[in-house]
Amino acid sequence: MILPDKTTLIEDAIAGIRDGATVMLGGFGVPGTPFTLIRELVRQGQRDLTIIKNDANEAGMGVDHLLANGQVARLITTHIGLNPRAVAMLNSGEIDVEFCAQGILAERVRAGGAGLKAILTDIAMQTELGAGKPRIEVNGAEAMVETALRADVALLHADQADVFGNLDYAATARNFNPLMAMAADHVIAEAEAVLPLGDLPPDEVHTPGPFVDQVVRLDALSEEYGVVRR
Amino acid sequence: MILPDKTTLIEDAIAGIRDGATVMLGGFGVPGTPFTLIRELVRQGQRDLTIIKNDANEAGMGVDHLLANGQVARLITTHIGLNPRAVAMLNSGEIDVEFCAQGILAERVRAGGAGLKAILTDIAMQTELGAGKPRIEVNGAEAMVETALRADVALLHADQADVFGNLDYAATARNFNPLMAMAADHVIAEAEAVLPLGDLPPDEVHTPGPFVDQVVRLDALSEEYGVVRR
Amino acid sequence: MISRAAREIAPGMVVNLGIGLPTKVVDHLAPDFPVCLHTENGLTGIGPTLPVEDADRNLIDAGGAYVSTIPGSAFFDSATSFSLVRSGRLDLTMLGAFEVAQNGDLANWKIPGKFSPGAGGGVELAQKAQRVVVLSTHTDRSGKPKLLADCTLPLTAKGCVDRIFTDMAVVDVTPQGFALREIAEGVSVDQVIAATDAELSLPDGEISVF
Amino acid sequence: MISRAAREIAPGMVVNLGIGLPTKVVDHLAPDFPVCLHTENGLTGIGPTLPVEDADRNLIDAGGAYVSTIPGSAFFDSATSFSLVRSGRLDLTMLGAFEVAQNGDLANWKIPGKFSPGAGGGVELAQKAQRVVVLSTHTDRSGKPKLLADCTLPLTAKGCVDRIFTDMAVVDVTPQGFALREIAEGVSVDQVIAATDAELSLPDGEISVF
Repeated sequence: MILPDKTTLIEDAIAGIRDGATVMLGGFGVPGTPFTLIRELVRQGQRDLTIIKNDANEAGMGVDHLLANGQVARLITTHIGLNPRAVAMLNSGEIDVEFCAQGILAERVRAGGAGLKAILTDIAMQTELGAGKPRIEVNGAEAMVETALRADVALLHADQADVFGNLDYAATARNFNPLMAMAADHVIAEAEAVLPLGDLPPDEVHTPGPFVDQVVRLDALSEEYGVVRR
Repeated sequence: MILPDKTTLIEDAIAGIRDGATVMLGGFGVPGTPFTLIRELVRQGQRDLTIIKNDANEAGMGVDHLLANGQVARLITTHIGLNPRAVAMLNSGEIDVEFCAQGILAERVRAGGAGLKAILTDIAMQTELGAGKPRIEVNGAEAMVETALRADVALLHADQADVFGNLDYAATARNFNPLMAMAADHVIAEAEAVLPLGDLPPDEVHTPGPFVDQVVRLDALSEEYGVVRR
Repeated sequence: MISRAAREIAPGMVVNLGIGLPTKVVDHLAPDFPVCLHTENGLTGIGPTLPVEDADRNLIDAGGAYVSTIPGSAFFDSATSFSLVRSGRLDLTMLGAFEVAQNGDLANWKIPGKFSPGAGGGVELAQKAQRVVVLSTHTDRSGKPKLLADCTLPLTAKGCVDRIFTDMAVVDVTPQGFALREIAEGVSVDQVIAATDAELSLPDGEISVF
Repeated sequence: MISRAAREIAPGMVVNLGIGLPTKVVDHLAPDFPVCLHTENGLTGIGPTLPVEDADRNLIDAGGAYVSTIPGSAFFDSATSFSLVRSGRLDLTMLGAFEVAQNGDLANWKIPGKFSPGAGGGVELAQKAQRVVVLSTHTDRSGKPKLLADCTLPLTAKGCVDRIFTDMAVVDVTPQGFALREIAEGVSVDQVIAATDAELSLPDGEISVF
């Protein structure tokens, strides 16, 4: 048995995304954000997207391009405070924003990836983030239903991939990437290095290849990937 | 800042377990089973234990010693078919056995480790494994509540540990170990090698040290760890 | 039967082969065939089974066989392993059976009073793999049919089976019940009908032989 | 105030320092002090903050500062990170505040109509850390007290705060409400009482100064 090669041209990979799609984007701030895949999504211009991402990046970076280009209808996120455009579009009603507690967003995505329907938690139950969500009793205490999230497509950034789609992330660039890798019908990973089969040790793989549909090799890294000078 | 040393003598580590405790045991078959910690638990003889483990090992190995020594009151597991003593004790009523679908046992343990109250799933809903479990509607479809599992103590087997308790598992010896590492109030890991701080690369750690309370160095491996000749 | 079942695997699939007969299918795949085999104890990219003297004590499949890796293999924990199954990434699973009903119900884990070891990973494989095929003898050791109008044993999953490979025939589960697709060399259609305890629709024209 | 708060960290603790004032506490810990710092974007064992020219572009804390590792650090995903928080492995978190109520309610993420960026990881830190301490100025920029009988802003978590370190005092949240424990050098008890918009119980005998 051999494992198939999933390397793809970026244009072809992103062309599979349709208007109205739900798209998960890896990343927490800069690390782990698939800036190159996002740039191609901006170039192709798919509209009416629901974006699921921890944050909205900063001005001129990542999600900000999608917002500026009017491609986003809805954002499911934990914090958008570093992106003035996102805050302004929320306030003006141009985009619909659903806020989650950060670890609950991670668990909802993971639940989607694990084929679960929902999780039951006590997080945020007594705050406005929990308003209106169904409650049931578990072992004598009240718990709140947080539904699983899935997406049509997940866009990920890996440090290293092999051609089958096994992925390794660097340092804090891991964050939401391995969770989203499990939670979308179609998973596209950009990677700084694409290695032959056998070059990633099986014990060190962060995302197993079967979760990944397409691997895009990054020939160069744009400025967006660099250290931010504030 | 430096990280504290958690290496402990096996006698002291296991002495913290009380009669009536709920104890999670890593392992799927031989790989990942903490045979040495189990032997010490047999020697100390704590009774009336609830054991949570994927399987009951085979005759003369691991869980079988606890069963033979009359220490187990209850077993939460997925499959005990390779241990005739476990099957006999189930049939005679000497132990109480709760069966889970394997991936649901994994998720229930993980949910405990993730501080969730329960998960909602459609697995086994239409079989006797799902009989009597509460149902609720999620997004228009029925789902079943599977409650989170936690333990007083988890006993794990790692290939490598550092003195702070960062753990790495070998090959298929990973299985339930990283899940149980999160799901117990007190976590004891035996390790084939205990390394100085800094010798496990941070990107390759399977279980982060803060989940682990005590690390026991294995000076030698008993026959139980070896290849089984059937 | 095993070699016929092996042809069910299409290039590029992710496949889980259950304990027993299904495991033997791997011996009928060409060395350069592109397929990713999964085992629920935490490995994708299973390589050949190894004899005891070459075995790695930490590297087994869910049936306890000592297996190997291939270039591109990955290890992961049990939660990730079943996430792969439940989220629909498993294209195909091949399972053993005690009974299969004409509506696709599968019973393969419990014979009350006789054999109750627990279901292991079978429930999730049966319920969530994109395609579920059964490999089994057509009848049990006492000659009793395993393909039935209704299962009598506790179910593993309802309506999950797509196709059945037996020593006598290839049978599909259709909305209209069992449909005979192929028969084994040397077996007659009448023999298959006699060994099946449910309606069995026959193909138009000549039936293929495997 | 920062150096006083640093003394709240006991040897061997796992600690999360929130964005803002709490992050500065790290500068008051001795290089050989045994403590594991956690950041919710996926790192335990945070080392010193690095200047931009030495930074690793992939290595930040939850506030976006470029940090470093120490021997024994580990990286993990966001689900594992909050599993650590929610399952009770975080001994202590230090958070900023807009308002703290005498029953321990905390508001630190939203000022309706003015500032609504989302709560990030704050809800889970406040609700699940074993001990929650607040680092904050005693009053806001306009001189309005932040320690109140009841919060007026949307809550981060109810009844979560154990202790408050301000530029004026150390105040505990007790079942009987706010209790003054220490005052800053040069500050009088009357000044603390005047800057607090709730009952404040005073210690018997002389009050410690920090």
